[in-house]
Amino acid sequence: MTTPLLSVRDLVIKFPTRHGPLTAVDGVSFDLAAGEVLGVVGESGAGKSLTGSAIIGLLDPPGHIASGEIYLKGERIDNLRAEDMRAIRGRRIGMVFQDPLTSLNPLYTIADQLIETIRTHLRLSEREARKRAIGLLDDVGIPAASRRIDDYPHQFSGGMRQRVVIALALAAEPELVIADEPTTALDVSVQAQIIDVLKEQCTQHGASVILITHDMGVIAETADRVAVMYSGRIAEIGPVREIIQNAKHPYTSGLMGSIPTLAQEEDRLVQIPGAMPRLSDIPPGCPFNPRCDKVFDKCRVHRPSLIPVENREVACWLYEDAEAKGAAL
Amino acid sequence: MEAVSNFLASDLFYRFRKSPVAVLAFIVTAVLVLSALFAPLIAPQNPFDPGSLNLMNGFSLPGEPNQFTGEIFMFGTDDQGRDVFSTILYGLRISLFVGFSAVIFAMVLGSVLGLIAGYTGGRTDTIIMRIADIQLTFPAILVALLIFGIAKGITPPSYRDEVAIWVLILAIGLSDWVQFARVVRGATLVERNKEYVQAAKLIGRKPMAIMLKHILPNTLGPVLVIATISLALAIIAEATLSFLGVGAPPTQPSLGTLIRIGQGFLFSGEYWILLYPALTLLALALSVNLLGDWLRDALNPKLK
Amino acid sequence: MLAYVIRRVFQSIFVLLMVGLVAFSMFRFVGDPVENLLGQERTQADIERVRDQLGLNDPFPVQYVKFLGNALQGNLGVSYRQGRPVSEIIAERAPATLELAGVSALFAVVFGVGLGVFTAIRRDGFVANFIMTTSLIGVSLPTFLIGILLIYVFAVELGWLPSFGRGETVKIGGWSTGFLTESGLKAIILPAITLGLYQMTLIMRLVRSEMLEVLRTDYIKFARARGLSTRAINFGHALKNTLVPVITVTGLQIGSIIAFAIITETVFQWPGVGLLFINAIQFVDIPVMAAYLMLISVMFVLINLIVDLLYFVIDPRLSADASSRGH
Amino acid sequence: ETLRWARAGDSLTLDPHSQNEGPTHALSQQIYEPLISPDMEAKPIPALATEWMVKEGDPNVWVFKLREGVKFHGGEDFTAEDVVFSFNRAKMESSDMKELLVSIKEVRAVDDYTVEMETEGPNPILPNNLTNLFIMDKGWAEANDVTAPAEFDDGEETYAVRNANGTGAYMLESREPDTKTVLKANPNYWGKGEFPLEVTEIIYTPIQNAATRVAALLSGEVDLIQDVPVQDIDRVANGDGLKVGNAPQNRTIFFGINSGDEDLENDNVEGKNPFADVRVRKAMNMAIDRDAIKQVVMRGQSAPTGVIIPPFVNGWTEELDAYPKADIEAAKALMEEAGYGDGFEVTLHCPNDRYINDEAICQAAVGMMGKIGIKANLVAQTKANHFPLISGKKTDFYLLGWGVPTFDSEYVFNFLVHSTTDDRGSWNGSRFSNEEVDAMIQSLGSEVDLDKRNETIAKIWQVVQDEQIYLPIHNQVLNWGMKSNIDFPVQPEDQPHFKFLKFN
Amino acid sequence: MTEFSAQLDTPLIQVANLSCVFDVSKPWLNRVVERESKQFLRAVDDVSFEIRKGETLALVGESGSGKSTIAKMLVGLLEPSAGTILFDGQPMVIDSSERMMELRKRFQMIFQSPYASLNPRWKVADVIAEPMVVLGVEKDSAKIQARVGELLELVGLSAADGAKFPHEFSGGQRQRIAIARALSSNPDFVVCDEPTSALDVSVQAQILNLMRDLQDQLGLTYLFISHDLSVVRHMADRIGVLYLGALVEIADSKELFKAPQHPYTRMLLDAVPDLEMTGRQRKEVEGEIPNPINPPPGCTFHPRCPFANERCKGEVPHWTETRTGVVACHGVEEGRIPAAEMVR
Ligand SMILES: Nc1ncnc2c1ncn2[C@@H]1O[C@H](COP(=O)(O)OP(=O)(O)OP(=O)(O)O)[C@@H](O)[C@H]1O
Ligand SMILES: Nc1ncnc2c1ncn2[C@@H]1O[C@H](COP(=O)(O)OP(=O)(O)OP(=O)(O)O)[C@@H](O)[C@H]1O
Ligand SMILES: [Mg+2]
Ligand SMILES: [Mg+2]
Ligand code: NI
Repeated sequence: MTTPLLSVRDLVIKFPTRHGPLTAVDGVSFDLAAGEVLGVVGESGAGKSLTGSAIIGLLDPPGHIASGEIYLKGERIDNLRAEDMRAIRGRRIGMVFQDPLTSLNPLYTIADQLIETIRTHLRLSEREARKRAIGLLDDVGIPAASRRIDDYPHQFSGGMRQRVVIALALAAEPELVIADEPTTALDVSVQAQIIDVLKEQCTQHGASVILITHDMGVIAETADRVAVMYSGRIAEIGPVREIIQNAKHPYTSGLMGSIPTLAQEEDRLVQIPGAMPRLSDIPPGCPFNPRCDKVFDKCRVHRPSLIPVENREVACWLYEDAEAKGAAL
Repeated sequence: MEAVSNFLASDLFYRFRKSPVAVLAFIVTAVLVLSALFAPLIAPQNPFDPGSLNLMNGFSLPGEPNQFTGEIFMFGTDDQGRDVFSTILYGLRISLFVGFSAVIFAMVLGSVLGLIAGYTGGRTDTIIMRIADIQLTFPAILVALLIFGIAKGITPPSYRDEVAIWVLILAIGLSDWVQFARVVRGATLVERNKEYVQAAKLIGRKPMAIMLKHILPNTLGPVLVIATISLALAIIAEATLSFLGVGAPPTQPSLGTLIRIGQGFLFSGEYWILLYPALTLLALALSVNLLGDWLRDALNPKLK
Repeated sequence: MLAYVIRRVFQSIFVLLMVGLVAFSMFRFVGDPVENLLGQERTQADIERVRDQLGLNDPFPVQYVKFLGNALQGNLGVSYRQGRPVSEIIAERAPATLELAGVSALFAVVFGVGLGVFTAIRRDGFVANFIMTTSLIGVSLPTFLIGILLIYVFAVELGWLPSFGRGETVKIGGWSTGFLTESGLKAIILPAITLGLYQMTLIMRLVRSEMLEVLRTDYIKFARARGLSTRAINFGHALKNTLVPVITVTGLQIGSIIAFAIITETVFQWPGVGLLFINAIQFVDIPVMAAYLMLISVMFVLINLIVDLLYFVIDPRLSADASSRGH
Repeated sequence: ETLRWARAGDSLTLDPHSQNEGPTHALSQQIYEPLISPDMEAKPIPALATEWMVKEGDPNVWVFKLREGVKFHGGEDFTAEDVVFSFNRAKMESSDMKELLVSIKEVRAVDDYTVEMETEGPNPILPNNLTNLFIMDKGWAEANDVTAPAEFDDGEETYAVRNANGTGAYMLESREPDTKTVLKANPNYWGKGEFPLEVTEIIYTPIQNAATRVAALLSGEVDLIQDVPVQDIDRVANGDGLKVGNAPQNRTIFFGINSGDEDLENDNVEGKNPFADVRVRKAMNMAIDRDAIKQVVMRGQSAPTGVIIPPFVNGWTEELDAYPKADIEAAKALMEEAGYGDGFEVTLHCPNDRYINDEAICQAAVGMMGKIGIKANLVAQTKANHFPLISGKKTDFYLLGWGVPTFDSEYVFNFLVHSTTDDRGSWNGSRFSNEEVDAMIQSLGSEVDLDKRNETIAKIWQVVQDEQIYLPIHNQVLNWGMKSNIDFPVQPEDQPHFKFLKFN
Repeated sequence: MTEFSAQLDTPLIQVANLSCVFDVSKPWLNRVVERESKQFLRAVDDVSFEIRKGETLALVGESGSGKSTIAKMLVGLLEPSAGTILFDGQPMVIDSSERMMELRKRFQMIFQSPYASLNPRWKVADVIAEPMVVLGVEKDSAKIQARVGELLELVGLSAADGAKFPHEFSGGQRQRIAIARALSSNPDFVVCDEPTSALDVSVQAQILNLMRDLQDQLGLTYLFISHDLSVVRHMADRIGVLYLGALVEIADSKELFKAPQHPYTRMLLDAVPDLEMTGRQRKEVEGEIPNPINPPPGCTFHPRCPFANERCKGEVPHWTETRTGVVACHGVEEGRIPAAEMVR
């Protein structure tokens, strides 16, 4: 078995508060192969962004990795010194944030920001860096890149800015790009364009992608695999198609059912009662148990860990047997 | 009761308890405010009643019997035979009264104007904010000097003593309203576009009701912070004006007036006339400033 | 931008007129200049004659219009106290105040920004907290007291620095400067600190809070995600963005430095316009007072104008309207 | 040797005739000279005049013999012509000195070194009025177009405001008003050999703030300061290489009370003037504890007095000067008797930047008045606001200080006792008005018989004291702080004449 | 004009030629110095439609297409620059007349952000009671309290929640509170401006279900605004598509999705990610929405339209009636646009 590009093992992220530490991400594990696109979905507060930030080492204090490990190409990166981690950021792991309007420093031109990034990581002269920057802008589909490169961010529209942000994230050819809801702030008609650019660029540069979003549709079209997060844990992870068409975890299937679609005519949407628990009162056992229609006693007491089912993993006691079966097979 | 228990359970109070500086500052402020409030009960003497003073007690050393009268004063006496301790308590009253009133005046004026400017927008906004600009052009002490000059001119001399304090309040308040207006206006501009305001408009609420019932309560956070810091500033401003001779009258000295009087005795060895009022002022202004500082950080959601 | 400048100029003129009006209406109340002009042996007839000469018997609006008319021609009148043209007196005194204000402002800005950045970067460090707390002492005592304490310590007790005046000055053209002599440089230290301390504290605290705010923005986070060095982020990205709001306040503060110079100049017998103004108040020297107020306003207005123009330099978004059209 | 000199205020102008004011004269005294100059004890001594006498046969004319061989700083000779010119200049409308010369009808040069002054009537004390009347050079004044003192409405600065050409021991080297004035010794001074003239350069810096002024002396940045705050005297006197000199000043501090009006504006008694009752005034006089004021407020630096003239003044006697011991009980009894047993309320106006500890004196007085039931509301303000109240007759109870440049009681009577008319009584805030007294005062001006004149003066004082028109407090004491190596007496008029200064 | 609505139901809302123009000019002096003329932004451009009693009309369109502006005009928060709005036959005039206050009881609005639409300083019960109190629906405070409790339960919360402050609730719960407030004056007509776009899908489903239930229970009429076509499809009876302030197509919901007429409608549909993984061939939308201050001449959509010809560039299209509704497109009118190949 080859080492995965990224391997997250039992990641736990905590926030100390006056009422004791809050566990925002609790035992998240997954692997990501080179060139793969992993979608991460989940409701607001499920811990998607925190997971992303933890990987690139940008958790905002007081949040911190309480336990667990993160490996990049087999090399552990969650406990690196600040300076070493900095060398990885941008160079080996790039990141795209949600809001293109605020991701760029308004006081510097696009050229300034691109060249600065490029020269931080690559030994290039100012001239070469600029050339490369123009090339990057061209790649992400900015017309007349050589002219527009000297513009300031406010002179671009939202979609264009997000393209610039993608160019910046890819400037040093990282092996992994983490995109945290890159299209949420954009218009419907532009969203698809941006996702396309992102995917295309990453494929071209051979970068793996972690695409964080709450839009199943985007995942469906983009990702190879998807991880569904709930209350700081992964509820289900596996190939996109399978999960969408045949969700195993009751939460996932509820989630899928609650999305209105263009295709079917449904009178009522499937509705999961209640809401995701607050971090401060996550119920014992399976965090989904109070909302689950298939709940049984064990769910209320014991926390399920990811159980391999077919070629995915599901954190649900319903599939305990499957594991046994799988083991038996 | 519920409010109290809510407060005790609130994050704010928790953070407060966790900040030793804030707690200390609060205690100092509280002690000073309370002793000012109950000055007549605490002070051994009423320094504002000149008839009760004995000039021969003047310049008594702290804690030592006066060479003529044999009386003992804990913090000594000043050039008028006033017990420095009592004078500080009473002076604190004046300083706090002036400070609080000036800040409240500035706060009310500034908030109302800021609210109107922000909510109404357009020409009203322009006019109010232009006036604010002009006000800013005039540095605070000049404003105060001007107002003082004018008030002196228009009040009959015999009332000046009573008016002096109010003039101070007016002067300091007027030089301070702009920041309230700006902050409230800024907050109002944000709030008025929020949907809860739209919801209120929708049901036909009058602008006045919307401003007062909906928007105003939501601008109070930053206003409170500014008010605290302004309080410290107002107390210092009063002291500065005293130095320029337009502060509280010497027969009813504020802390600032006491310091102005005391600084004349800096070289002559009667350090206590300056030292104790100055320390009191320092303690007061410093702790109020620290509280304001802490409050600013605590109420800033982004700083959490 | 041109429109902006024009608007500012009009506003400034309006401000100046207002200041003039306010100042003028105040003068009627500060006392009677005639009383000071004439000695104690004056007669009622003298008083009347001088009042007449000075135009004090004219109706208030007439006085104001006269004053404005003269001021426009650069004639600010003659000081009652010194019997010399006010413009000349002011020109003679202004260098002292400007040098003092300049050094104070420099002190305030350099230390304010420096310490502000420091305390923001080391947000929870002990030294930063210590600086934050002690800096408040600077704003918790009235300026005059700080000045006197400084004199007491550094002039009287230690004898290191002079207690008053500007020391030796050198004339360069019409400008007398204290920067070129040792005694001049020594003399400016205490007053400049006294005057700048308050502003320094303000600027420092402002820089800190703005910087903390900026450090929390998305673009700083994104800059981190791009792997930029801490240095580049703190000083290249965060500081520049911090400066935008800081400049406004600093501009206003420089204005109040000039105004607060009144007190510092009184304490240190610094021969600037502030001292002149205080003397003028005592002597009810109306022309000098009026000129001073106008001068202060002009300075304020000018500084604000410069500050606003600085914005255009620093923040491309402002000049944007003009250049971005067409994209 | 260089002397660095500081005092609270600067000279307002170098033009010797446009301001009649202490600090202005003090500087002018170094540069210009009068005919008769006060010495360091304020005794008149010959300066530009060597002798003066009433002309034999004509009591209306004074004759002055002028000093010969005197040259102005610019090299011009000093002659009678310059004296005539200067006197005429000082009598002009725009001059501030003219009131002192009202009695002079004409000044004429008899020859180059003799001048005659004709007065309206006999004026026995004319020379007393001339000690601050400085002589300018006619030619210089004409050349520089300063033949008249500056008018207030002139758009321009006149040359004489910042330039000076006198005959004095010091010549103007440079001047920045309010900042620094440098004087150099006059190499051709006539008084060489007559005066010590040890100071060769004077650097004069006004320092307004008292603490700073003292600090400057303590830190050795200046050599001599006037106006040492009373509380700092000890510190200066005990300072390393420093000493304090003092002398009684020609100025009395007292309270004025409006006894003349029917009703007071600033009190709480309806329809009546409590001050009109002499018993109230006496009670107030008794309530004042002058010794306490001296002891505490003035730190011993004052001479309590019972009369509103200092001892230098003609008419002063020890009996007048005697003051009652504070006696609250007796004072209260008097108040009771006058029908004000429950007291009343009144406003006390006070300057806060004119006299030594003026505000503190008033504060103390407020306390003392309080003890006999008079609630005085203190309004302390800058002199520019205070004095107009007095001369405008807008205050009923106020503090005032009065110096007597002529050293004669007539001056005091004219301004403070005579009822207010066009040319007299302008400072009589007591509104005291008595035709008989007025007549007596008027007679003083032309009374040649000195004994008779003194008798009248005594009579007037008797009335003033009996009626208790004013409440005298004390005579001020002057304090100069200086380096201990300076030998320089304190001058009662607060005017240092540096030509007398000696170093040891 | 929309003449197609010759249905039986009486329209509750009739909007005719509604426009809203914002003056976005620079200050006078700038215009003079920079030699510019005044600038206007046509946020809503000559829009006409009707909403029948009990029906849900949805408006879709990209950001800035004028959806919210129309909503605000409908509830009297914004004065139209031109055009008329008839509410149950009565003209809407923004004033505080008796008649208008009566009218105000009959319409309400649900806003997008559940965080900004509740005053954080007010208790939930007060928030809900405010319309009742202000509009004078109920005077007795006990009754008001009872009604607040009822409303809270109606939207799936408990009556005891009235004593809490908004920040104690989750986004979905807040939106329920906002709905309760909207219902407190017993309105007939509710304008919903993107009521779920700030919510998570699972919560969105709850809210959408709730809104439909309430419509059935109370016979409400909705104007439903969203940019999410799948949500619109789920909620609406009829759909209007807006582009740059103008309505380009109105059609029956089912029909619109089956056979979109206007190229813009098609493009929007194409942009929706395919969750079903049907393998539908998506055509990416070209370009971005132009600056509304200087909209393109002719058909404003022509720069992005694959079917545009010269006519489109110059001439403003008129309403064409189609099988499914009305559409404003020259291409459709001329029949030169191929039928939509919606693979279903
Ligand atoms: N600084 C913090 N202090 C306390 N809790 C935090 C902090 N930052 C995040 N959290 C909590 O951690 C949990 C996970 O947050 P995260 O940002 O990862 O969610 P998310 O899945 O990205 O949600 P969204 O879709 O809203 O972006 C949330 O419940 C959030 O409230
Ligand atoms: N008060 C206003 N002043 C100027 N322009 C405005 C104003 N309100 C809205 N606009 C402009 O009108 C146009 C339509 O805005 P509107 O808010 O109706 O769009 P929307 O379709 O609701 O968009 P979104 O999906 O972003 O809510 C936009 O271009 C907007 O910039
Ligand atoms: Mg997130
Ligand atoms: Mg909208
Ligand atoms: Ni078309």
